[in-house]
Amino acid sequence: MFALEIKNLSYSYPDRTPALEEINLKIKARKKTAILGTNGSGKTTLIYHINGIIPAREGSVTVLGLPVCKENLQRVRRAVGLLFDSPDNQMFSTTVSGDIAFGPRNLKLDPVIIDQKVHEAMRKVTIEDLADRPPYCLSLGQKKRAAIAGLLAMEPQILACDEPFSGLDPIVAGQFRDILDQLKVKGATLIYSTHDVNLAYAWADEVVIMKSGRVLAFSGFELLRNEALLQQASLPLPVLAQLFKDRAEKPRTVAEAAKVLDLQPQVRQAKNF
Amino acid sequence: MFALEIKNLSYSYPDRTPALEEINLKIKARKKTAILGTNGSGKTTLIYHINGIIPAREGSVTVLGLPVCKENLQRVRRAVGLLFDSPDNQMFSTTVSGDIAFGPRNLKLDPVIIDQKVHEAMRKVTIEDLADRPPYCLSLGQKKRAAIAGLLAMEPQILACDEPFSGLDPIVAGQFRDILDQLKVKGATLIYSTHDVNLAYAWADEVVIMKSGRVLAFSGFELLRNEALLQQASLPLPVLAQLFKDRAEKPRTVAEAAKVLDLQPQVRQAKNF
Amino acid sequence: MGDNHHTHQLEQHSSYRNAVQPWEPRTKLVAGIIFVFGVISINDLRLLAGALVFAVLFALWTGLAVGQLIKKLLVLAPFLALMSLPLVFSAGIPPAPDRVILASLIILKALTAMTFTLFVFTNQPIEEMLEAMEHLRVPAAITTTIYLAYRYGFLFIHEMQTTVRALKSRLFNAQISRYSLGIYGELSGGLFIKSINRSETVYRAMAARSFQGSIPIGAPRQIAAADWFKAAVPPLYIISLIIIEQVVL
Amino acid sequence: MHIADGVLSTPVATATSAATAAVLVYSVKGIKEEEIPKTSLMAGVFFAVSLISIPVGPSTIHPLFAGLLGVILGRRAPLAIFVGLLLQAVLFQHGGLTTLGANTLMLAVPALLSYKLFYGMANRPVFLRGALVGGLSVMVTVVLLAALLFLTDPRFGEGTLSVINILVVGHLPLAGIEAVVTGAALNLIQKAKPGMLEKEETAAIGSS
Ligand SMILES: Nc1ncnc2c1ncn2[C@@H]1O[C@H](COP(=O)(O)OP(=O)(O)OP(=O)(O)O)[C@@H](O)[C@H]1O
Ligand SMILES: Nc1ncnc2c1ncn2[C@@H]1O[C@H](COP(=O)(O)OP(=O)(O)OP(=O)(O)O)[C@@H](O)[C@H]1O
Ligand SMILES: [Mg+2]
Ligand SMILES: [Mg+2]
Repeated sequence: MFALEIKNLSYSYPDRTPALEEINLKIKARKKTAILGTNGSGKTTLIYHINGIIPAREGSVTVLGLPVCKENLQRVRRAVGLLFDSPDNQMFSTTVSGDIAFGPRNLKLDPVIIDQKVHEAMRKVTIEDLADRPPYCLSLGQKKRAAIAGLLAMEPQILACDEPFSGLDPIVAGQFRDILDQLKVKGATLIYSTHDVNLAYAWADEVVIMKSGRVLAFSGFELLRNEALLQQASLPLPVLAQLFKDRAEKPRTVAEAAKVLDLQPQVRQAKNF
Repeated sequence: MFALEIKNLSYSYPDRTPALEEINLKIKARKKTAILGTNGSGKTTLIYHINGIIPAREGSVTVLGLPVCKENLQRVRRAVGLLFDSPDNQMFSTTVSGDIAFGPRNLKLDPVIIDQKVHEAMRKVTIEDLADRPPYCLSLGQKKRAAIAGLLAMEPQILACDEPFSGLDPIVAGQFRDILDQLKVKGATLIYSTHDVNLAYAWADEVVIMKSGRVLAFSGFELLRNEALLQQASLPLPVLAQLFKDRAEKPRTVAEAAKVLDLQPQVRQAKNF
Repeated sequence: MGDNHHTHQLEQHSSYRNAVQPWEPRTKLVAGIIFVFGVISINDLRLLAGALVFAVLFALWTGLAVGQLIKKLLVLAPFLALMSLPLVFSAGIPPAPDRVILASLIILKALTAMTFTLFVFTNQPIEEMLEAMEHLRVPAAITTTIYLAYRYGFLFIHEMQTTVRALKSRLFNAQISRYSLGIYGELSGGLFIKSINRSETVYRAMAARSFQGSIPIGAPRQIAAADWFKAAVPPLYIISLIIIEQVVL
Repeated sequence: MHIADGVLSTPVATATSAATAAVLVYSVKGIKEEEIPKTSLMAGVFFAVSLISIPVGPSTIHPLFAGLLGVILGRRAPLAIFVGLLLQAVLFQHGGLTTLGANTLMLAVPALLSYKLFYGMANRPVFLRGALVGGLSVMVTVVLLAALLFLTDPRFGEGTLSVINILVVGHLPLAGIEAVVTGAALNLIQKAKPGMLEKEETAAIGSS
């Protein structure tokens, strides 16, 4: 079962900048798919197509079997939650809690349940103390956390996150990854863009490699061991892929690598990859 | 000789959110100083004080021997270049090249020289092809590069950069680090905030650890091997500090670590730390 | 961090709530509009003075401090000066008494109406006013436009502030010269376009969170007997003033 | 310059409120969901810009942008103007509730005229057309303002230093400023966001 199918998708911005060319992708449900690519390779534009923020003009996008078109937009958007790359672009209410409640309110949920969801979401990213602050009076990372809470409160089936960890401090980023892993266990699909090849190597099931608006390759995380491919995409090899290139063991996380090398058996909570 | 001296600096935002409390720092000239801390710990607020974007109300800030106060503001700002955390906050012109030229124009330089500087800066971050595009029609990483070019074109003596590498793809981030290293050789001082403890461990001479508006510790990069301290600051230990905790060798970069472990002698351009 | 501030705000909030929250917003809005229209149709200085006292008492009851009220009303001062001074003095000195009376009427009416407007709208979240309007059958296109305009307006103001910060950090000196005038032109244009873009991204973010073009509103609150009573007082008061003016005086 | 409560007589205030209600019905009729963000955005900018004030004599004036709003929004301009003025009255104490109708009318009329005028001479340079509608709008507003004041009480117009005369003279520089600003802004929009001007043209064809 595919969560997302993209066929022959091309897109140019109104000023004619080409952004996507002939994208074909089938993204598996209940998996973590990382999108990698240099600046301007089209990651954000692709993510915008997933819930019809940019409507597909050439080609088609299908989410959970539903074609993304005007008639299905509401259902698609209910299924797909989007996290924007800049939290400034995402928040507009006068208080953090009001902003988080915005999505659930649009779903016309009961006020008591909305309140619960909002508090639960704030607790998860530890911003309870920011509830009544205006979103533009926060630090960048606090804004990002608030934006994440807004996404979590909607409990979408598919989470499409554009650079979800940038700006977060490492501990919070680790907690957020744990939350996402739990959601995945419960059946959610995660699609995220990132510049961190090490993160993708350790924490993605599938990877999409983009270059100049095209998909260069799309497969399991092992793709990130392919030096020639990454070079073509102007991306570096993940550190662990590089270090263990000539060895049989292929650890993906630092903790695994430490074990292999017998460096330090009790590596606890290796929040860094 | 100190590039920057901060004495008893405290600051609360107009809505009374306390952001800095009793900061005392002396930052060495011609060094790379990394500021680390969780979200909301005060990094950005501290950086805003360095060139008087936020004027010191309690306590004092001295840049290259000049107190940062109204009379010296122009000279201070000439000496200190600022890179904002969100590139959206930094750019306001209608074209990328116009935006980069804005600073040099305010220095009343000769138009021919301005032109040279603008092109040189664009070349350094490889955005020559974006020169005539409006800054708001770029991808996030492209915006960040343009913002960096705006900073480089002013050739400041002190570069105060707020999360300079976030949003950049790894190859460009590596190039930008090389540029900064070259500037350092020529006499520049670099102060930057980051959430990447691994980066700071590998690529800082000094580190400032912040927590809740206070400076917890300030010393050489070896500080990042102090597990108790980092735990107090809610930061993780750098991966290499963790792996080599019990060994005599203390490699700081992946390349060094590979050599120590005799893993793969020809680790080329380890752009990741 | 931020705890002090947080509790401070909460305290402030709850004290407002105690005083005024019980008044159901629809009836308050309608009572307010009737009162204000009533005020401008009175043309007797003594009666207007009575209306002003009434409005001030209401405003203070909202939880508005005297200082705050005066500060808000001072915004009117230049405007009222422009309207009244020429009116009083343009027909020669010493001024004719009828002109002095006309000017005083204008000033009293303006102060009274503005004070009462403050009472109706301060310390009430904009969402509540909009919900009240929707429940009063104002078309959703209008309330949604108000809601979005409010947000975009503050976004724009915020955008202006960040732009000023960016300008300063790159050595821009505010001064009047040919160079700066050119920059101002470029800046205001850039700011405008940037805001348009920002609001487009924000609209995208709203759409991404299932926004369907109209603000989600809750069911109208029950109008209690106390609300009807409160809503009756200002209109009855102003109507009795009008009757006194028409019949008694 | 927006009129505060108390200046206009009850008949004038009531009549202008009723007229504005009618204009609003026209402006809202047939509005599509896609048009709301742009209309709101312009209303928001219009409302925020009123914080910029230029001192003139004992009072201040601020940019009105009726021409700009008219060109960009067409028949939706009155809605944006009404909303912007309502927010100004409620949040910043600029204007008032009883004069909301009069203030809206004073700007909505020139806005609608600007739209007709701007697209009526499509082959002239954008800057020129923009400057023309920007300057003219201010003058139309002032004429309407003077008429409303005169209808309320002729004493507003008596004497050389009368309220009406001061208002007219005070707004002359604004007409110049707005002509330049509107021209430049529309010029820039055409370059940077051509969709904003074109779309309106097609929308106008669709609705007429
Ligand atoms: N609003 C816009 N208008 C015009 N062109 C745009 C716009 N946004 C992005 N582009 C262009 O589209 C292309 C793809 O941009 P996109 O934002 O999808 O890249 P990205 O992979 O997300 O990059 P980054 O890593 O920097 O975020 C780039 O060439 C960019 O300049
Ligand atoms: N404009 C503002 N108004 C009010 N409070 C603010 C504002 N900006 C930041 N703060 C508050 O000041 C404190 C310090 O914020 P600052 O932006 O300096 O943190 P930071 O260390 O840069 O965090 P991050 O890693 O998230 O960027 C935080 O509690 C934050 O909420
Ligand atoms: Mg992107
Ligand atoms: Mg910060």
